[in-house]
Amino acid sequence: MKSILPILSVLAAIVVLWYGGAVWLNSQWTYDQAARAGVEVSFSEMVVDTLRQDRPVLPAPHQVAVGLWQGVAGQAITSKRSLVFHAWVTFSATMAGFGLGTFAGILLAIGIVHSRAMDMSVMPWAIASQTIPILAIAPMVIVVLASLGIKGMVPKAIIAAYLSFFPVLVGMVKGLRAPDAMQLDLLRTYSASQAQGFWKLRLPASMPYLFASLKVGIAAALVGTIVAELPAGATQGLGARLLSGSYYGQTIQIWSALFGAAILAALLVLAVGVIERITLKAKGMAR
Amino acid sequence: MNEALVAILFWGVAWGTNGVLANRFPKSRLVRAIVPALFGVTLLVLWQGLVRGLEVSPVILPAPSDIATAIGANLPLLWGDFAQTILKGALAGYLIGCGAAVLVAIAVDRSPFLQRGLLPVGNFVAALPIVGIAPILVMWFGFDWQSKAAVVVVMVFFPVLVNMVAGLAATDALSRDLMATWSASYPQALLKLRLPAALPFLFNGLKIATTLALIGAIVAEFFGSPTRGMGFRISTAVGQLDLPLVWAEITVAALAGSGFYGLIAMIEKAATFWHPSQRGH
Amino acid sequence: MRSPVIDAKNLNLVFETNDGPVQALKDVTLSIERGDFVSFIGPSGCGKTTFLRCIAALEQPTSGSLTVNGISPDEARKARSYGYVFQAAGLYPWRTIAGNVRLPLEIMGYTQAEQAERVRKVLSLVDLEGFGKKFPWQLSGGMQQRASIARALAFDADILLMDEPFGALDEIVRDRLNEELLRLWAATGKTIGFVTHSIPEAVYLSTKIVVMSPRPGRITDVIESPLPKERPLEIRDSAEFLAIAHRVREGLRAGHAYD
Amino acid sequence: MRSPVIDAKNLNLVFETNDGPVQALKDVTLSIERGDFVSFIGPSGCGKTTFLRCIAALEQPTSGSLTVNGISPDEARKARSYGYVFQAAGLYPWRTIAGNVRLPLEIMGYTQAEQAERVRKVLSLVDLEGFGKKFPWQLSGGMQQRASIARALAFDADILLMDEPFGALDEIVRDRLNEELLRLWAATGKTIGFVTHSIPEAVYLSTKIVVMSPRPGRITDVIESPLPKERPLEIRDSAEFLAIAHRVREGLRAGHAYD
Amino acid sequence: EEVKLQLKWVTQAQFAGYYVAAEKGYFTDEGLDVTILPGGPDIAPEQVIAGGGADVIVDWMPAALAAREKGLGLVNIAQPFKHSGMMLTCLKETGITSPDDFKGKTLGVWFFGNEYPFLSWMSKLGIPTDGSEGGVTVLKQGFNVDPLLQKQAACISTMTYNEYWQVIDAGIKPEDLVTFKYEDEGVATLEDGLYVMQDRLADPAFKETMVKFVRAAMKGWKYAEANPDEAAMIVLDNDETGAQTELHQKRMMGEVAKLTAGSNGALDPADYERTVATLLGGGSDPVITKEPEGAYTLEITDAALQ
Ligand SMILES: Nc1ncnc2c1ncn2[C@@H]1O[C@H](COP(=O)(O)OP(=O)(O)OP(=O)(O)O)[C@@H](O)[C@H]1O
Ligand SMILES: Nc1ncnc2c1ncn2[C@@H]1O[C@H](COP(=O)(O)OP(=O)(O)OP(=O)(O)O)[C@@H](O)[C@H]1O
Ligand SMILES: Cc1ncc(C[n+]2csc(CCO)c2C)c(N)n1
Ligand SMILES: [Mg+2]
Ligand SMILES: [Mg+2]
Repeated sequence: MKSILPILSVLAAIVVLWYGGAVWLNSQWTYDQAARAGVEVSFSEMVVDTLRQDRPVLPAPHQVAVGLWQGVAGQAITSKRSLVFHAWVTFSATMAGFGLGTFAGILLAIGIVHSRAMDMSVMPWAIASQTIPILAIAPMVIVVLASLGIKGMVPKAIIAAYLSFFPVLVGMVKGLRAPDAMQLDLLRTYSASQAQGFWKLRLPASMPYLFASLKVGIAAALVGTIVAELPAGATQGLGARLLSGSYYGQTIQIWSALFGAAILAALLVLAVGVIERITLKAKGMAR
Repeated sequence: MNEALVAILFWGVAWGTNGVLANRFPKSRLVRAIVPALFGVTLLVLWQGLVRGLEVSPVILPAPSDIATAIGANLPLLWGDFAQTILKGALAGYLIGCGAAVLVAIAVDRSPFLQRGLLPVGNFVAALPIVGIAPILVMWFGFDWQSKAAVVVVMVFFPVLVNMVAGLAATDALSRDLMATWSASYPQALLKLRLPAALPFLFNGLKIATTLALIGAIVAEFFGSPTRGMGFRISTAVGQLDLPLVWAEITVAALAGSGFYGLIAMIEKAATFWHPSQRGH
Repeated sequence: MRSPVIDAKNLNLVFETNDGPVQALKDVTLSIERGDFVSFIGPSGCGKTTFLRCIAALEQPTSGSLTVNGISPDEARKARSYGYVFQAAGLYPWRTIAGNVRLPLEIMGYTQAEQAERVRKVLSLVDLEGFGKKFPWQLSGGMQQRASIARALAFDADILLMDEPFGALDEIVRDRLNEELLRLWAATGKTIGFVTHSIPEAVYLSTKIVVMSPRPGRITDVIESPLPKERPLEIRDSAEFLAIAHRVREGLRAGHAYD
Repeated sequence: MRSPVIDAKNLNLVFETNDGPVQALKDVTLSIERGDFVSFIGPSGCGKTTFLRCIAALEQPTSGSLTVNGISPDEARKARSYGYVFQAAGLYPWRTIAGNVRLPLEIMGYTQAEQAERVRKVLSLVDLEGFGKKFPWQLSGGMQQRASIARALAFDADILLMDEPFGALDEIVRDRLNEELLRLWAATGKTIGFVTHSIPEAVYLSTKIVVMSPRPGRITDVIESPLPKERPLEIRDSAEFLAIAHRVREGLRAGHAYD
Repeated sequence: EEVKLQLKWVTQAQFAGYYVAAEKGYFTDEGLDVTILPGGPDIAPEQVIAGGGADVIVDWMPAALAAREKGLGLVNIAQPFKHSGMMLTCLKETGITSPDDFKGKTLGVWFFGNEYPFLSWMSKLGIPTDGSEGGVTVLKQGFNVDPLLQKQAACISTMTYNEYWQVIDAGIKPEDLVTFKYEDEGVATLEDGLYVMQDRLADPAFKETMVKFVRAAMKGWKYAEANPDEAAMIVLDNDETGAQTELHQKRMMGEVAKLTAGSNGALDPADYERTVATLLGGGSDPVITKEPEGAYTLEITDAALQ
């Protein structure tokens, strides 16, 4: 609750800056138009005009808010014009990809921590895999998968998984290695098996790291889904909305979709945070 | 079909060899280099074998040998694209973005008000997908590398910020109590306790940021660019069905990214030698 | 008339934990004069650490009053009145041993030359001459603890607070450091608060011994030592010494009476 | 003829550090019989912890031979021969105190009922009855250390290795735990390796006292105690006791002779 | 019989004929079950058909011929678009009145396989595009017309039926613009044809399917030409992004109708020759290096339109 006031002040500051930016960036167009029409505009006319252009360089906050509102509440949520509908499409693929990516990331991390051969060979290549611009090859991946008969949500989920497994992998490797020497030595004196060491020491010790990376991972999965939605024939999902806004230079639509995506991301991260708090509390790790 | 079988056989043998090497000589430097290399070679052999064996069309997925040929034939082109995208766009954006993030992190750490206000909002902004931001920034900063750098700044800023803030908060109670008993001033505590203690976290962020910087710079070129750059080349070459050139660019990107990551990891090793994770288990 | 350096009246401190409050200090009233050497002794969990932390303004009492040099603990802290040796060594892992000992000197603005000189002196005091360039994790537990003592002695604090500083040291080193500490105390007139579990150590060092007992943490006995300021190690065999030790032991035993 | 449980011959251990090798153990030769209670005493940094870690197969000697029960330390470890109390408590922060004590029992496959029973018993042994449900960070340093002792006593290890287990405890609790430990030892016939800095404690508890000296870490004296197995606390005032204590003190002092 | 059609771009009136044929049941009347796959900026239809993801694609001839030279056997089976709709649109205030004024200016060009006609034109004009002296600066133009509105480029590529109107909608009057149609400059190349893989044409059954497909598609196109508003609404119904607007699609349909008007679906070999000549004539950097062979067939349309 203490955070409300600071957040509001920061938001207020952003909105003020934003309005300023909108006036500044959009004024060029206003003046150009006036010049073409051969009329003079006063400063106040200019300000008013910059805040209600159809294709502003930077839409004003209220324009985006209206766009969002119409996208969310202005239609039936099953309508193709509803942002809720598109967000749902994106959300389901995100969750599928996130599940897949988290599973793969944790599995690989377990392998890396327990097998020296995997540690040495997989990690450098996992890093290299992330330097491949997925956005560049996403269209090809979709084409290849489509030629194998895989379509619909699955290719999107695979690309989302590709982006989300890495943060989970890195975090889990760090987390599973977080126990200090003494904690490990203790188990050695009990001659605990690897499995026991995993369940009773490494896994609980990795919890804070796991959740930190799950938060990154779920956001990455969302980005992956949106990226995958661009070339998927630009039909449904927030990514398709973004892109189709782009084709027609409809900045307000772009920004509404953008904020829709960001709100979805924030909600997802928040959800992970809630699960984190519950889990850590049960484990006595939250003070 | 034959090639595919040979490749799979090779995979099995290499996996076994790696297992033996890694467990027999875990400390040897040579083994530390050989094992990942062998793994990589295996991947390539598998790829080559499957593409050739299953007769995958080169417009879908070229074989590594085709890609190597394309790299050899296009060295000056690849270098030009590399300079445009990585040396100008990615590097400039990385330096500005990481520098700004560290400074803001210190400001945020200093002021609980900012910390409570800026971080949630910052997290929200960080969640804005790059594909949405890139066209806007191209619109604002023009077609050349400046807009790519701007995209990179946006992309690397928040991961570094979040890690740095976590790092600045990561000092243990005892260490902070010590500073309190000496009544150290804020800059003193910052310089002598919080910054060193934050380094492991900061490097975490810096490493993540390397891959993000590359992706950001390349992807931003999809949304408008001069007629050079890795992202430009990739999208143009896909349109021309010159897939070997596409993969040549991707190879360069992966090499540059791994090199960049490795460089930061090396600096990390030198700067945080004292941290348990660097001392090995 | 000497005014008390540390003056606690009806101090209470309650920790709120998830399964109810824990009263760590209850009605603690104690006054310590300038130049006193006060030992705190008591079963584990009786609040010794907590009380020391209150003095150094690291913990905020729930109620009661506490002044240091007539001002609040926090003001005294800002005036750099404290040298504190914690129960754990708490060395910074990115600094060498010498770097750790130098740290408070850097913060308090000593000159380079003086820093070097003081570091050399205190490291030799705690028998760590050759180890200045090592990192903390390369030292045994006891060596780390000695480094942290050196760090607290390196600068000239009015009040020295030491939380079981010699717990991890053997008897010989301990005897030596006890003597050194007494010499230092005599030479500088510092006020020292000292937590220990060793009855002979408490009696040998202190002008005042505070016996505490747990659940809730409170003071059960305060013994003013009649021993002279000049104390050879042999004093530990004197009848007076044994009498005080006996009284401390009885006080401690009483604190354990609950079981 | 009894065969030695622990048999070390010419053991050497060198740590490689960034500024050169550190010889932590040099030519250590020692044999410990079944049922012995061996104390290790010596200045900090002399290799006590390192030697205990070698016995428990946590550290690999650079040269020399070491057998436990006639087999290698690692095989003995796999046979679950060790209970180890570390110098620091090392409790798992996500487990309650009871959960921490239960940990080895879970790993060794005790039944639920037996787990509960044993946890109850050892917690009361170390005086932590009411604290089973608390988390480690809610306890004082000494209480944590007692919990870690309880954890090592909860299961039936042949060999108990204890690294300064009572360092953070006051004398009363310490005396009590000393007595308890002797009783346990007498009842179970365990072999115990025990690091301490307290000469009286070493003499009171042990059948064999090993005095070590540092730089490089080596054994300077091994004292077989003539004291009877049955030892009331009063034995500490006997002439025999004081004679041994004197010999240990002299050995320690010699170890410090370098300075 | 299932047929998958991969479009070159997103769902819009540019492809009205196919949507109308589907909506009006012309495909089902022929016994076909047609799936229309929308495209996008990152979709290379050539790649999709090579991967087996489509049976027939809509493509521009320069891109199709270039792919053919790369070894991908694409064959034109029908050409619903008679005319080219591509042009360069410039701001009058930049002082450009003829192609001679391009030198030293910045021009926006679409890549991703759409750059070939532009490159041919420039080489015909003798204007270098590599940034050298006396040449033009080429920008890879993104998705929209912003570079022109924000004066980052003097001219941008537009289609008569799409981007040009976005410039107008943005508030710039036609008299403030100068346009250069590729057709008027004599460098027009064929757009939006139907292409299939050569090896599949060997199969009579597939041929038969394509005959039915082209027949139904052309029926759709002619209906769309005759009823542009209804066709636009059908397109709108099929737009799953929900981003298209009625105004824009109706107007687009009107413009597209002008381009399809002269065609009954059959490729005019003269148009083909002109396209090939333009592409071959590309000076130092020709789009294709040799005269293609077997790049089109009239068999399908002959059978479909008899
Ligand atoms: N942060 C905390 N939260 C909750 N309870 C605490 C906290 N710190 C200390 N306590 C409780 O306060 C009491 C006093 O603790 P304190 O650390 O002062 O004991 P101590 O006398 O120093 O013991 P020891 O000799 O073992 O160090 C204990 O019961 C402990 O459990
Ligand atoms: N990991 C390590 N790396 C380098 N040197 C080490 C390491 N561990 C211990 N040493 C060195 O080995 C020597 C013996 O250390 P050890 O911990 O065995 O001493 P100790 O007798 O247990 O001392 P204390 O009583 O202080 O615990 C010391 O000089 C120490 O600096
Ligand atoms: C990246 C990109 N490529 C092409 C176009 C232009 N465009 C719009 S419709 C159309 C016709 C396709 O048959 C073309 C070429 C664009 N706007 N963005
Ligand atoms: Mg304490
Ligand atoms: Mg030790």
